[in-house]
Amino acid sequence: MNKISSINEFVIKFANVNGSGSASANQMFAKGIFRSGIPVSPKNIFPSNIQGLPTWFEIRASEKGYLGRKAGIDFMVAMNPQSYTQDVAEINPGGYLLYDSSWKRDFKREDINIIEVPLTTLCVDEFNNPKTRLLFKNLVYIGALSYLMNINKDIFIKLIEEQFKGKEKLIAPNVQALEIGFKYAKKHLVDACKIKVNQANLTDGMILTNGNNAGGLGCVYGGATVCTWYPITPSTSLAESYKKYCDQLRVDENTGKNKFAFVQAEDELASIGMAIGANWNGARAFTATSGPGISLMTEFIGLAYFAEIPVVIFNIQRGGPSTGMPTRTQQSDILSCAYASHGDTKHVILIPSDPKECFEFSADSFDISDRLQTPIFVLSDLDIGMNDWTCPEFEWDDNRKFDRGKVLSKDDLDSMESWGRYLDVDGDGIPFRTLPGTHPEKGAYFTRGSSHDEYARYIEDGEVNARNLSRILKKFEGAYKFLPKPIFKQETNASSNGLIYFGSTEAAMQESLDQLSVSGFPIDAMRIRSFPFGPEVWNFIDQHETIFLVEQNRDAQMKTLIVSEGNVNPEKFISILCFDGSPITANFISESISDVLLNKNTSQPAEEIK
Amino acid sequence: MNKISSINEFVIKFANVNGSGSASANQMFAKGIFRSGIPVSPKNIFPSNIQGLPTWFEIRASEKGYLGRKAGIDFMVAMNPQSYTQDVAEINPGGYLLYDSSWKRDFKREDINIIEVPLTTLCVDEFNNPKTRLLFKNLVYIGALSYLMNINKDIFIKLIEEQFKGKEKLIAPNVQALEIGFKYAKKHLVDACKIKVNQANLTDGMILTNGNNAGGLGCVYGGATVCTWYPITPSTSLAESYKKYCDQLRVDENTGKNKFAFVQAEDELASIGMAIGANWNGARAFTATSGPGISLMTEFIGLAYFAEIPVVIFNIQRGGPSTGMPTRTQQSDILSCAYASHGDTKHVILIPSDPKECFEFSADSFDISDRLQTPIFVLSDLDIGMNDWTCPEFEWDDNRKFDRGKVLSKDDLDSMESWGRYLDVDGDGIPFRTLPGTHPEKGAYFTRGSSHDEYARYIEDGEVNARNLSRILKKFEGAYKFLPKPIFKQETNASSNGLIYFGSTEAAMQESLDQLSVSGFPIDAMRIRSFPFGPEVWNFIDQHETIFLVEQNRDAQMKTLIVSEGNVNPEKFISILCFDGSPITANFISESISDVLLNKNTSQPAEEIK
Amino acid sequence: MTYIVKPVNHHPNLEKNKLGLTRRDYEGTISTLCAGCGHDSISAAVIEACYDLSISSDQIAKLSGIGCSSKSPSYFLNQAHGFNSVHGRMPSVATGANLGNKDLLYLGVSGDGDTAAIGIGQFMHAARRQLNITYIVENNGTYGLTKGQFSATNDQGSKSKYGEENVFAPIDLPTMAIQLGAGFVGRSFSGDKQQLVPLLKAAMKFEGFSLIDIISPCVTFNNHLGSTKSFDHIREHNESVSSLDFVPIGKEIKTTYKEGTKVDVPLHDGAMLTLEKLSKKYNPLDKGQAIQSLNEAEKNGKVLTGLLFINPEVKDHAEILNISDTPLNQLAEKELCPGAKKLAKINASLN
Amino acid sequence: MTYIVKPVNHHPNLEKNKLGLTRRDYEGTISTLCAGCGHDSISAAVIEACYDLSISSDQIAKLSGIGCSSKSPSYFLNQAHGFNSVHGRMPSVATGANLGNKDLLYLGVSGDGDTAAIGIGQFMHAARRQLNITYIVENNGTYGLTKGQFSATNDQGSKSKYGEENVFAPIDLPTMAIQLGAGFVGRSFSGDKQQLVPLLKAAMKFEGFSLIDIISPCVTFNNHLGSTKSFDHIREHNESVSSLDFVPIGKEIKTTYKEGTKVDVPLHDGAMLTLEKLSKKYNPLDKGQAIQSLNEAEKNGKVLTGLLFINPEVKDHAEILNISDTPLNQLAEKELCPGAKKLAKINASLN
Ligand SMILES: Cc1ncc(C[n+]2csc(CCOP(=O)(O)OP(=O)(O)O)c2C)c(N)n1
Ligand SMILES: Cc1ncc(C[n+]2csc(CCOP(=O)(O)OP(=O)(O)O)c2C)c(N)n1
Ligand code: SF4
Ligand code: SF4
Ligand SMILES: [Mg+2]
Ligand SMILES: [Mg+2]
Repeated sequence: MNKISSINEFVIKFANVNGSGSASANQMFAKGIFRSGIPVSPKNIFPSNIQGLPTWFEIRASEKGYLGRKAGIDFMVAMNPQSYTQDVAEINPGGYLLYDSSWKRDFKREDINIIEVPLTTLCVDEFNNPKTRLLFKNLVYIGALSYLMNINKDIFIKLIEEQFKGKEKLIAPNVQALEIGFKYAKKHLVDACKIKVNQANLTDGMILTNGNNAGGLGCVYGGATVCTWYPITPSTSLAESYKKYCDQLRVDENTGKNKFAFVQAEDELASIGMAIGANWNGARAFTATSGPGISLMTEFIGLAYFAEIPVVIFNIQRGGPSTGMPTRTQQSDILSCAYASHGDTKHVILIPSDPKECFEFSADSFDISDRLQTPIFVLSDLDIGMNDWTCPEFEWDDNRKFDRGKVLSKDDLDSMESWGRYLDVDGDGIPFRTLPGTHPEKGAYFTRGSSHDEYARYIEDGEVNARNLSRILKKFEGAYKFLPKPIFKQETNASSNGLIYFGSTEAAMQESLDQLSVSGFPIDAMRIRSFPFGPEVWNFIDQHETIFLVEQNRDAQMKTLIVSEGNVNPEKFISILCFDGSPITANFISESISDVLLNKNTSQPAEEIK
Repeated sequence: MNKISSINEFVIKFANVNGSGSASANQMFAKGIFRSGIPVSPKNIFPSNIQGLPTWFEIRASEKGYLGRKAGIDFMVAMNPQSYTQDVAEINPGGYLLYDSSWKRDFKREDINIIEVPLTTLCVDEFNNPKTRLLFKNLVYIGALSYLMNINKDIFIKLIEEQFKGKEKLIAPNVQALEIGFKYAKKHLVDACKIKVNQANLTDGMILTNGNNAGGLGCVYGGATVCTWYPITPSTSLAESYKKYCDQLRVDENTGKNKFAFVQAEDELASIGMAIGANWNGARAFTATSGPGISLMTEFIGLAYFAEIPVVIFNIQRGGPSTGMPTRTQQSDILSCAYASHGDTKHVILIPSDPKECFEFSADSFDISDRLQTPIFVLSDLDIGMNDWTCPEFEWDDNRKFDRGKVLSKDDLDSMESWGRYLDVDGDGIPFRTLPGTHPEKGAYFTRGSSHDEYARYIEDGEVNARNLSRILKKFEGAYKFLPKPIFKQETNASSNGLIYFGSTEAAMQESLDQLSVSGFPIDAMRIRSFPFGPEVWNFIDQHETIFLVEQNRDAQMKTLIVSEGNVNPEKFISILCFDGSPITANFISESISDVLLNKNTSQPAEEIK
Repeated sequence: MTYIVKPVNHHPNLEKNKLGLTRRDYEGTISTLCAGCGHDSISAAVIEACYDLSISSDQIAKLSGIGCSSKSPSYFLNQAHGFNSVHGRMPSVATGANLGNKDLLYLGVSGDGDTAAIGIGQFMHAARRQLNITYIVENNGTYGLTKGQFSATNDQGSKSKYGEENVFAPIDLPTMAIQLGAGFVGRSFSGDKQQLVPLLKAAMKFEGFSLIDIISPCVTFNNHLGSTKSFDHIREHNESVSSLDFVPIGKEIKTTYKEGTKVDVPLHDGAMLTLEKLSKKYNPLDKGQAIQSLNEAEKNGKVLTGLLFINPEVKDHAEILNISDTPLNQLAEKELCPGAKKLAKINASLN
Repeated sequence: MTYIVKPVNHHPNLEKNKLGLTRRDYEGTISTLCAGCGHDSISAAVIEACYDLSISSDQIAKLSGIGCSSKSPSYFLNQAHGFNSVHGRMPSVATGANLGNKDLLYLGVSGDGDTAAIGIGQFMHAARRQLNITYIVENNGTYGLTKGQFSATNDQGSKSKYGEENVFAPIDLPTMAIQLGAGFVGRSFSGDKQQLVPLLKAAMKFEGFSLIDIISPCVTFNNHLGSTKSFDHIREHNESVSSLDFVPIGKEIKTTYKEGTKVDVPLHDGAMLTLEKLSKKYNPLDKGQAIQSLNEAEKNGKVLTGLLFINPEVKDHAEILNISDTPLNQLAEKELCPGAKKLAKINASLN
């Protein structure tokens, strides 16, 4: 029998039953590899259900640092008989299947290696309580894997100790379960597996965390004092992260009082309304939501746009439209954010690609929003938000100061002859604002979503209103100056083919570019990190004949944005679209592109790849 | 003194105080001209206020049939001292100013003709009640105008009689007021005015009505049985029209019961939810709203799109964004309708340009919506919806039958082996549906906004979901076959310059094209009437080098739609944009275009005209 | 793929109702809720009630919002027409459906998050309109599907699974509904089939807005010590105001309730509701008293259950709107389209 | 251009308050409402109350939704901070504003359409959260700005200007608020300055959710015979439950109320509310009784006005949330940003 043999490069997948406690064990396994010094990208593939349905956990380990999802499983831990058929089919030839052989089974595949561990039997022998027994089963397979893959068992023992800090009673039985598995494997499964983890130091200076954790923390660092939200997968954990870090970092030591407010609103209309109200008053406030929430916020977003009130909105995208696939990932809210609300509106968007950027853009978003006095979307997705990523440590410069933008202080007001809330004094379209309560006599104005003049007075004069709308557009057009610039994979362009991508597809991109290079199709790549686009984006497009645009949606939404905002000829673009809810793979991108480029030399180009 | 002299071609404007009953008198004056056989286009320019603020009523009369708004007033009836300055400034040299000379005034313009009528004094002399006196003042000036412009007084007397049918007591005093004005003018103002109306027959076969009245009536003819709505200017009168005609036409003569339901919902989320629920059950249902309502409906629109439930949504556009200018007109909700809701969504839009089309598209929309099983927007605007237009009579073919689309009857179900709610049986992407209660055993299915397979079963399989989304896109791509085709102003193309426009800009277009022709810039024109676009639209674009695109919004939203949906090079387009809330004028269009075309021969083209 | 149709094996000896159907015929797909979830007991009660009443599923529309509770309609009445709409907006969809066809039986299923938070406005207005629906709130005091946040029906001081204390007062949906004029308002407990099934039957027969607030513990997120919506807590604090019997039309009333404590309430179609008041003070026909008692019970940490309020005289929404006897979705084309002749008249009125 | 600033001509003899300001200083821009609109009288009462209390306008935020009523904040307190938000959503904006700075005085102005229809959910949740706001509903039973549709507070059977009859029962906002635990609930009439001004003053001083439902006839669309929100109808059916005196801190209480009918309620800042009960039965400290009385009055076609309910013991939202004494919008950067050192620790916890 052929056995896949690999060191520090493999994909392992766990098939479990939702609600059986497997996620935390699997997470621990991922962390074990991470602590062995190997970059990992664990992905939790869970149903929109609390208990009972199939759930999967996929871990890619790659010393090359290729952390995108990869189809084809090298090692399958099949814990759920309900999904056996499907799970077994996914295993690469020569790959491994570990299952609970308490109930023996013929999997009808000759080309894979079956590893039998009688998990239930082992647990029944050692643990009495049937409920905890279920949980310990997970630890038993981790123990077995530790032996099979040669991952230092002590790492897992340490992880168990950390996990049960404060509940020390639980440490011993968990370690015991781990040991059972380890011992069993050592006794019965010598040489069963040729996939190994060799300790390295590739994760030094790296952390393993998810984008929502990072985003919540970024809000704390960005000075947000108000979080108003409504629960919705996959954004909930961002709000919860903010709360968690505030509880640690923002409770006054003397008074025990909170230097933050955390409000679970009654719905998304209220959560955005509250965030707008708080920002109007000068407190930095944000809300976090996903597609359906964005739709519900649409009216309020238009108000904030037109009345020029800063507000930060995290949209952790999931599979749309409608309720869609709440536990799957997509990048399909681009248009609904960029052009949210009736009337002429355009909105600033930041697009992080990993937890590190989630932290940074989250903190930055408050400065940008204050600076531009407009809503800012931070457009993440389920893949970044809820899955752990191996990424560089967070950084903070203590010299950095909040940029509150053009806010007038009491002294400013005292020294001014006159002031108009919506006057374009500096020629950049950005007016000056005051915060309520700043000055006893000056600086009061009336905020409204109805038409108003430069002095915030209600007007119905069409020309005055048009002038105001044009100024807001001017402000928008200059916004790119304050936004994260695109990232280029190459120092200088080397190809007539360009590739544009953004957000979570970053994970697959380096691998794909390397593959293309190897296949003889080197290609220049640019990652967009914000909207509206700046000159770097337009230059890159100008400099390339053909542009591949990789998106995780059906309708090539980013292309629409580029083409319509830049007066760029759409014929230049070839869209590579993946919208099945799974993170895109390097292979899919590379194959799509090389197919086109091969065809190009021979026949007509395929217009769109889905 | 120069006096503008004109027959059947002029603009008269009334400046009044809101809430003073002027609108109905002015409307009567417009109708008087219409009944004289001259096409008119009255426009009510009213504030977002109930009483006291300035309001205007502009009437263009044109035997040439040029019914777009025209800047520069030939005859001003200035009834509001608050707005005198502004009103007087608008009068063309040689034009006329009629005012209430009970209080004499020097208007400081030597180049206009002042016509003094002591309206208040005349009324005080004749009427006792101060409140009715205010109302009668309006009739007095109508009487004076009747004489001054030579409009048959009997027409007005007839109109008064019609208006007060049922309240006959009011006829006499109104006629009396009319006569007072007429007599006063006859006595004191002989030859004061050289603008005259000569009886003609140009309005034979025409009606004078507004788009909302027509749209509501169209819903009755289209078989809508349920109207669920929430009040908002300028859409309210569409719902009210539906109710009015239902009260006349849809009450069972025997039982007195209603063959319709009319529900004022608690808000727009509820009104669209109700309309969707009714359509789900197979009753034709619609809602009518404006910008803020569309924003609030965004989530539900995505549900109807994805669960494939027909529903008709009237959006009578007003000035955005946010509350904006509720009593002004714009075409600025194009993107917010076309791409409404999060996730990948695209929606069918019908764009009428006058009341006749409002009637037709309204009736058609129910067939189209049933046929395509998707939300349909009827995108009108305040100018069409609330102003009266001279347009051809409504027509109805009694042989026409409702197209209920692919709905399975009990017999169908009995004769079928199996059925899948979302199966693409015919290859057109349109599945078959059943209505609840049709069959005792067959045809039940579960409707949902979450991911589902061809049999309407809940699934989380990404590929199945992607397949479903692709089918929905296919349905959309074929939708143009069921939609109103564009209208061309020319039989065959005669220019390398094309002009695209839509909706209410129709009113100004013929005049503008004639002007351009005269200036030596003949141009081919196409009016878009629906989205998605069909081959006629793409051909027209292909066939022209330069395309002027006329829109009443800031962001050239229709251009975005065309460019991104058609992979058309945006450089071809030159946008002519008017977004000050006033209906666009022929002069503005012609001047903008001829400026570009003149420049074209000499220097760089101006990219965008605003 | 999670949709598994249970094979309907008709055991020859299974009991049958008037339509010749067994309980099995009223089942749905296999539940994907957590084992032990209160919501599943409610589904079972719905099945029981529909079986007992011999209702044909195809005449039932079952609508819901979003949440674990809102998934329930999949798990009963496979042959009924299901609509899992959007979060908190089921009432409007149901209102529209009812306008389209007033003759179906409408079952609305919602959760406490779905109804008391995002959906409270639609809930109130549906109640106020007297929409003819049996509106079931599967009330667990938490957001099950999004993993255990407090809902607006959660009691002040109640603890979350993670030890946090709820700082806000609850919204009591029955009180709200009674105040708004809903015709039928009850509360029950998912663990008390005895009480729940007759209540459901009566609600389904009632023509008007019928709310049943059913405390339905979430075993995963809100069934711990310190929670006031746990099985244990409810069992201890449950106080039934009445014992209920639903007597279909034509059947003889033969309850053993003592005279004086017994109230008979005739329903719209001639069926009869007989109830024994367990508390002398309580009169379910008196709005003021009902509200008063509910407020008092709350103060004392008691959970009143049973038929809390009924007004047998209400007119339902369709009746209020004077909608034709033929459901609107069944009117023939010729009744709807006025035709060319009438249009000529309208044209004449516009020139 | 419709914004006209009235010249503030300080007549030397104009009365001044503690801040040295005259009533004029509390005015707004000239109203654009219909002559005689009830809403304008309410604006006048707000001016009076703020003048009397010597509040500095710059410490006031006045927020509203959309409607004629919601335009009112333009017409009082020019120097206060105004926010005319979107239809029905003022409560959330006010909640956010209060989170940002709990120390301003929040005046919320809304209409019956704005609050009882589209905004009922936000209204209820703001009340439940005990948002510290004086929430004024300028209640005319109609949608003034959109020209006279029935609102959800319109009484069943009341006639529209065009003769149509309202077929639905009204939502009584004070009852709802009391039920939800709002700390201060009153009703008044725009035509009764005597009653309204002290009520407003007390509400402004109250720390928690204060609702004042003010019947405010719409002279243009709902002031005809047959309307139950007309001036005439309200004058006839108004029944005041109490007479109210607001006594600021430090002032002597010198009401002439008879012992036995008098109730003194201390407010949060030490001021005192003294009220004489006009009906013996009525006790504004008793939630159950208040609701009962309101329901009975409604049944009898009476409109109860005055202070309907007060619970002086409530904590407001900021307090419930344990928000720092320094308003959140005034915390210094160093108190908010934890800095690089702390971040290093967090990094360490993630590897
Ligand atoms: C607009 C919108 N916001 C948020 C969500 C996320 N969400 C799904 S279910 C749910 C709460 C459900 O709570 P409840 O109604 O009490 O049902 P339970 O799960 O407790 O039975 C939420 C907030 C959503 N689906 N849609
Ligand atoms: C989302 C939205 N829907 C509808 C409207 C239209 N609208 C403006 S004011 C109003 C009703 C106002 O009624 P109410 O709150 O009672 O105020 P009133 O004018 O009677 O004082 C409506 C429906 C709107 N502005 N926004
Ligand atoms: S999470 Fe709670 S409510 Fe949801 S299925 Fe599980 S037990 Fe039921
Ligand atoms: S319409 Fe009514 S509510 Fe509006 S300003 Fe006039 S009187 Fe007041
Ligand atoms: Mg719940
Ligand atoms: Mg009102």
